[in-house]
Amino acid sequence: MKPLLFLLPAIAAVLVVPAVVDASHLNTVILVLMAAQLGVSWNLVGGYAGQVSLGHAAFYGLGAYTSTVLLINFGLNPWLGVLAGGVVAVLLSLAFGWSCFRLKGHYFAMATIAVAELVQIFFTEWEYGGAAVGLYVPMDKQGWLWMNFATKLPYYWLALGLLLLTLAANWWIERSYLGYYFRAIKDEPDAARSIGINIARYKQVALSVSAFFTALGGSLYAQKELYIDPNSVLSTALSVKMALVAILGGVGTLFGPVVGAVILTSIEEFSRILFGGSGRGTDVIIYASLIIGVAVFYPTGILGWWTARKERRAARADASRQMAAHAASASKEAA
Amino acid sequence: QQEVKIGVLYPLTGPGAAVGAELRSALELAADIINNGAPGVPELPLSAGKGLPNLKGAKIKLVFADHQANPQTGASEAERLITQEKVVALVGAYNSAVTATASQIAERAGVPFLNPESSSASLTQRNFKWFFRTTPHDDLFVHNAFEFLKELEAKKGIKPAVVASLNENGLWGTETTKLQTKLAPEYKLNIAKQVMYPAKTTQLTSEVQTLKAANPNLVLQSSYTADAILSIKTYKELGFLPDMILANNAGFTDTDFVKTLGKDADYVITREVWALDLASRNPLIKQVNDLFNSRYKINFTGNSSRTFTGLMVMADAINRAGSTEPEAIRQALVATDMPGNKLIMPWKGVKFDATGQNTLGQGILTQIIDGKYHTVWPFNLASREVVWPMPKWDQRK
Amino acid sequence: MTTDILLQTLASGILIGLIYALVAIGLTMIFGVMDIVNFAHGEFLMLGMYSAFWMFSLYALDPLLTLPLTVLMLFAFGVLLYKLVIVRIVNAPMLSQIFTTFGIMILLRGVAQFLWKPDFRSIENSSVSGSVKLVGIQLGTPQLVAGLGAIVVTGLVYFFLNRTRLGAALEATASDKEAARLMGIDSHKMFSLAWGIGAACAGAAGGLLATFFPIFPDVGASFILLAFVVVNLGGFGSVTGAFWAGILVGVIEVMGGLLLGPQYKTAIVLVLFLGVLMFRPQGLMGKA
Amino acid sequence: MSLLQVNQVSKRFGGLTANQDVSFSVDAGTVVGLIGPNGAGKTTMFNCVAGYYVPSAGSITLDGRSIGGLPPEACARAGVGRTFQVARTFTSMTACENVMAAAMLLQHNVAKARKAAMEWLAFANLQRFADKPAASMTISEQRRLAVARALAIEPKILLMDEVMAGLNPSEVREAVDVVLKIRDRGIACLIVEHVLEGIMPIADKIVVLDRGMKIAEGTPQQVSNDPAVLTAYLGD
Amino acid sequence: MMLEITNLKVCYDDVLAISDVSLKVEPGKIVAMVGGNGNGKSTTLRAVAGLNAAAAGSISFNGQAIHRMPAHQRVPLGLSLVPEGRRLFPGLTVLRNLELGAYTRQDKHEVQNSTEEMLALFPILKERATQLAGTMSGGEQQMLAIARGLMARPKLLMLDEPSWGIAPKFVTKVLDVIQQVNATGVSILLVEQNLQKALGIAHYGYVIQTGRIVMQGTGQDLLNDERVKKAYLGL
Ligand SMILES: Nc1ncnc2c1ncn2[C@@H]1O[C@H](COP(=O)(O)OP(=O)(O)OP(=O)(O)O)[C@@H](O)[C@H]1O
Ligand SMILES: Nc1ncnc2c1ncn2[C@@H]1O[C@H](COP(=O)(O)OP(=O)(O)OP(=O)(O)O)[C@@H](O)[C@H]1O
Ligand SMILES: CC(C)C[C@H](N)C(=O)O
Ligand SMILES: [Mg+2]
Ligand SMILES: [Mg+2]
Repeated sequence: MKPLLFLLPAIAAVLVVPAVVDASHLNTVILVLMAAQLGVSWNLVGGYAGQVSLGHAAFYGLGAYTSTVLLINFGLNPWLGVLAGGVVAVLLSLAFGWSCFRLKGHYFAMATIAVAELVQIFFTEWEYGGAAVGLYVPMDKQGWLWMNFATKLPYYWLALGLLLLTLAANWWIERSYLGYYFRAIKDEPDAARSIGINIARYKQVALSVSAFFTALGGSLYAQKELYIDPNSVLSTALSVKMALVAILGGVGTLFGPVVGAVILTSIEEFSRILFGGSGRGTDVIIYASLIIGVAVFYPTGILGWWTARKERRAARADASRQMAAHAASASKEAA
Repeated sequence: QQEVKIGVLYPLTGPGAAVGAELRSALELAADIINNGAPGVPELPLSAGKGLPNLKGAKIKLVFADHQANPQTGASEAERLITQEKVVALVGAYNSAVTATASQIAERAGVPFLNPESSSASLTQRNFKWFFRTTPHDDLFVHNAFEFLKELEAKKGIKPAVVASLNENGLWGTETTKLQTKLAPEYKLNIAKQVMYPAKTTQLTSEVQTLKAANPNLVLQSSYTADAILSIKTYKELGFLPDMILANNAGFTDTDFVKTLGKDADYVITREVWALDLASRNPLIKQVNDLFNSRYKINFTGNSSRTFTGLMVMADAINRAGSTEPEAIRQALVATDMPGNKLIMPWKGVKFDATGQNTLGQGILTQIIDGKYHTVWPFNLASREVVWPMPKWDQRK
Repeated sequence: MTTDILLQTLASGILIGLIYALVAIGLTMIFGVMDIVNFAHGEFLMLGMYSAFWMFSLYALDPLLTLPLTVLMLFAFGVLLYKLVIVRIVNAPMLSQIFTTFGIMILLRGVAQFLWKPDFRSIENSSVSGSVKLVGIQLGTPQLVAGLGAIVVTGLVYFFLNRTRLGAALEATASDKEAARLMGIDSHKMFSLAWGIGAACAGAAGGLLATFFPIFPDVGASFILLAFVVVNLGGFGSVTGAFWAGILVGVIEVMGGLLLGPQYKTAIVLVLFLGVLMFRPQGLMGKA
Repeated sequence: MSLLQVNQVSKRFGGLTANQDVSFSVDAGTVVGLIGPNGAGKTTMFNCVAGYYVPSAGSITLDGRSIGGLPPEACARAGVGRTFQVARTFTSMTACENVMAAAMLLQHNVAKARKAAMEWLAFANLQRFADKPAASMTISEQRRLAVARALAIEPKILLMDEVMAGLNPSEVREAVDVVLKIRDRGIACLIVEHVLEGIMPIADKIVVLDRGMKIAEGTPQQVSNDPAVLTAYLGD
Repeated sequence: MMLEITNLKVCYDDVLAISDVSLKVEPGKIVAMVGGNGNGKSTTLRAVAGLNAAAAGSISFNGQAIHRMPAHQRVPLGLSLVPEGRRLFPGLTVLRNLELGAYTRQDKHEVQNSTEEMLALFPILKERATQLAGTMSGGEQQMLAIARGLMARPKLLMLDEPSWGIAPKFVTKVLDVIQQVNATGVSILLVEQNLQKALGIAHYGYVIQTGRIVMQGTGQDLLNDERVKKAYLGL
């Protein structure tokens, strides 16, 4: 009953949005969906499994590059290219895991930055992939078959579909043994090993699945913006943004990154739209102040804060009930 | 009274903000001249201050958007300017990567996009219908540089025996390197060493040492501002200097370049598209620059003058279209044929080919002497003889 | 390639490495004491550079002369930042700490642009311009002075941490702040101290760097990745580790760039870094 | 053939020898106590058996299969369950989920794992915490939870490191009962403990370490009368 | 009165940990607090040390109200807590740990002597003076924790389960040390599970249950109390 209560308005909103907003707002909504999808993908390894990656742009870029290179040089249909991108990202994630998983905490986070920077340097130098000049996705073949559209609406459905797919995968994983294993690894890796969890393997599983979905997001970017270069799809700033989306909403929760994406993208867009034209950096100042504010006042993210609040209330009620019971029994004893 | 909204996309924050600020000033001046007029520039189109006469004196209204040098942001802002701000045309976006995505939005929406200063050659190889570029692109610039060397040899018998290049490894530097590699044989130049470096570098020691080892007579260089400054400092620190540095605009023409390096900037030759000393041939240049200088206390640069020109061309086209209908504007742009004397650029004029590229543009070469940029090529425009070779560091006073 | 060039390059590498070390020491200090990665550290450096720049251009004071002032100002800034913002995230999860310092990084860049315009500035003809020739190796005087400055500052920080009572208290707070409180150590004071010293080191680096590096709002971005690599390579929290790793990175970057091609110089550093972590996951001098 | 066989195991940390040529065995279904003064190397030995340390020398076999040097997860799969000196609960989970995570070693099915977990919680007398966040439990409750969690992988041998520390005498009794229940299920127990009231009455065998070496082995009766043990450990 | 706690209430976030604790420690006395797991013993000590805030009630030390004072300011007053779980500085050497124990002391020149005293009291520490605290065994660490607590020269030493994880031989030793320390005039507030031993050396004792004091009396009285025997000694 209760989930239905949330689900119905959500479905309604999803159907109504494209009908009521103009192309530019729809574009903003698409940006939200895309950011959410990345946050949700990142969350799998960064949130559930607690391996804070700041190098996810590597997977994103690899997705974008794989589908684009295959399309340009072999005329491969982007639908297949997208899958290929996912697979290539999974392959990269193996190297990623191999080189970084023995590291802990901040060491891991920094190493992921390093790996992603290396990938960016590679693409900056890689002639066949357009090097620093980047690649244009040809606009000549349009329509659903070629995942290339003159209007925004199909991209909305694509982004939405991809987000739902990613959410569904997360939902399934969260509830399966994998979800338990990921959380065990995050909480107490040593204890996780003592109950037979091969932490290297399951971290890798989390990373690979996460990489796969991140790459899909990258391919979508390429198909939407039609131009990619190492800077725009492989930069560390992008990796950080994926993490931010998840953190802002609440890591390790299914819908946290979605909430985070809504908030972060709104802050980003509105501060820039309102103040960006001034040319004095006001937009950046406002954007930064807002995210600092959220980080400081909602350190577990908006959704994390919300659930914690609920839990605390429940615990308080519980505790006072217990205290009352104890008091009653104590007075009985005394009597 | 009617308003004509033009969306402009520039990097107003982030790494490109310094340039963005200058371009913004140039645009404001251009709009102000069109809307309110300016004394002493009668030759400049639309300078009577009556707005756009063919549109009942409609005023130009610029809607600024900050793309932060981010292609996705550029695309989003283009989308917003078109759908929400209802701009009739777009001008931007300096960074070639952003121009790439933003113009793609305009193309799909069917809104004219005029690009005054992005130099990536590929931008006009996309067969876009709505994309126009007033500036020459890197292909031409590299040609210009090599042409200059050829003429220099013919005229003065100077031929650099060993040529090396030092280019940043981003979009622009990479494309330039490729073009140099491709064109050098045609000009019988042998590029002995090609060095590329990351623009955001903290040191250029290894780069300069590599150059030093190659011992070139000429260094072709493409750098942004910080790295351009850093490179000259490193040359000096390590006591390296070729006979000539033939630089490729950007950092070398940034206002801060000469300001920072002072005398050390002298003798560098850089590709440009504009120079103040061209005023002797085209009075418009000085007139408009005076306006600019009195307002913002800086002179035009190749970048800001091109952006200024871009907006003028756009405004002219809208005026000729006599309408704010996109298709009408596009046709007016296609029909553009502005003579050189109406421009503040040393160009033969503005006329677009089928790809949207201005075919009458041209680059010039300037040499910095006593902190000023002097036109030294094309020889017929030159205000000064080329000083070649540059005096070594220890021979300067 | 002559030995001449190799030696020269090596010397330059060491000098730039010393600057990296100085930037990284501040970073590793904050990390060591608080377990917080300060993404805004490059911006502290930027503030240090601007401080030197403004004192130079407004009052014609030489950057070397104003270095102590710059260091003090950055110290105060670090403390202030701690008291205003960081104090609230001391116990927050690592992720929201990353988030906060990342926000501060963007904020400071924005503020710098707002206040001082995005222009490129620089200090010309300070007391330390020109270059000197030492046994056939030519070195920029500013770089040489900066390198020496880096050594001095590192020495001071090292002495402070290992030889003073306050230093011991700082380390105690670093390892268990609740237990430190039981020893009578005011942990907030220690944390502000760490931020103060951390920022002061970046300030010192900025003041020294300002004599030969262009100054602009985003200048921190050029240094932060290398600073992270250095801190990590040396071992999070290890001052001596950061010192040697800084030099190592400087040398590898410059020599690697010379021998394998400058476009790969960052890649070489990163590969070395990942390679070292493979054998020593805690960095060269980090605690396991 | 004993269930667990430790042969001539040594473990060195740099210059320090924490275990030297230690040999002992644990038979199936028995309780063996590992005692000795602080720093004797008990936890170290424990970690060698559970796969957390690689022995510098010697061999360890479980059920005839060599497990020395295997990683912890492999040891767990081979049948070694363990607890830690500090509880190391999965703090983001409820008590039940803690145990479920372990039960999943045997079947990945969530519902089945939950069922098994509830049984183990009942076994450890922790049912009432099932849906409480594990982080809200006291240290000693968490330690009991850790036992339930270790049992859920259905080990052949359970290694317990000081599970009775910090318990008052009547709580120690409860803990002893739990150990006996575990033994009665046929699971061998290797227990490191300083609380002798908790181990002496139930151990089938006691192994005494001192300065890394085995100084005595035998029934509780035998070792408590051993003069070496008296001087080294029990005091007078 | 050395320490006087009145109607103390402490919460973790919003969860009540102790609801009503009142107790006194007279100068020069050993006072023991006993009770089952999770009943609030540690919380009480932490509140006295200042690690947990008092939600209600008061704590006074030598007549001075201290419950609003930050933890680090309570130490120089003469209040020292050896916390549950030792809480050493694992990355520092044994000696450095000891030095830090004396952080607030003004008599710097005396610190060296105190260190010598501690190394004499706990010979095992002397052997390992330059070893990192974190690599020592559990029991060794407990010794160090007590020694570190004493380095502050406290007037009141609070010990939270000092026999936790210590070999039997050392348990006796630790209790001896506690008595020795007490003999020098230091008051002791001792939390222990080892009821017999703790109450055996205590002048006075309190029993705490679900966050409130339910019984008090001299050590012997409590040991002989039927309810205590039944609930805690399992007799
Ligand atoms: N990782 C390590 N590095 C260095 N030395 C270690 C390490 N682990 C343990 N030691 C040393 O090995 C010896 C044995 O330690 P261990 O923890 O096994 O003792 P224990 O018998 O469990 O003691 P306790 O009863 O106090 O827990 C100790 O002297 C300890 O200092
Ligand atoms: N950090 C904490 N967060 C939330 N609740 C806590 C925390 N620490 C203790 N509690 C709760 O406070 C109550 C009292 O705990 P406390 O640690 O004071 O008990 P104790 O008597 O010292 O127990 P033990 O014998 O296990 O040490 C318990 O119900 C416990 O669950
Ligand atoms: C790299 C770019 C700033 C170059 C600039 N667009 C030009 O045409 O010169
Ligand atoms: Mg042990
Ligand atoms: Mg306790």
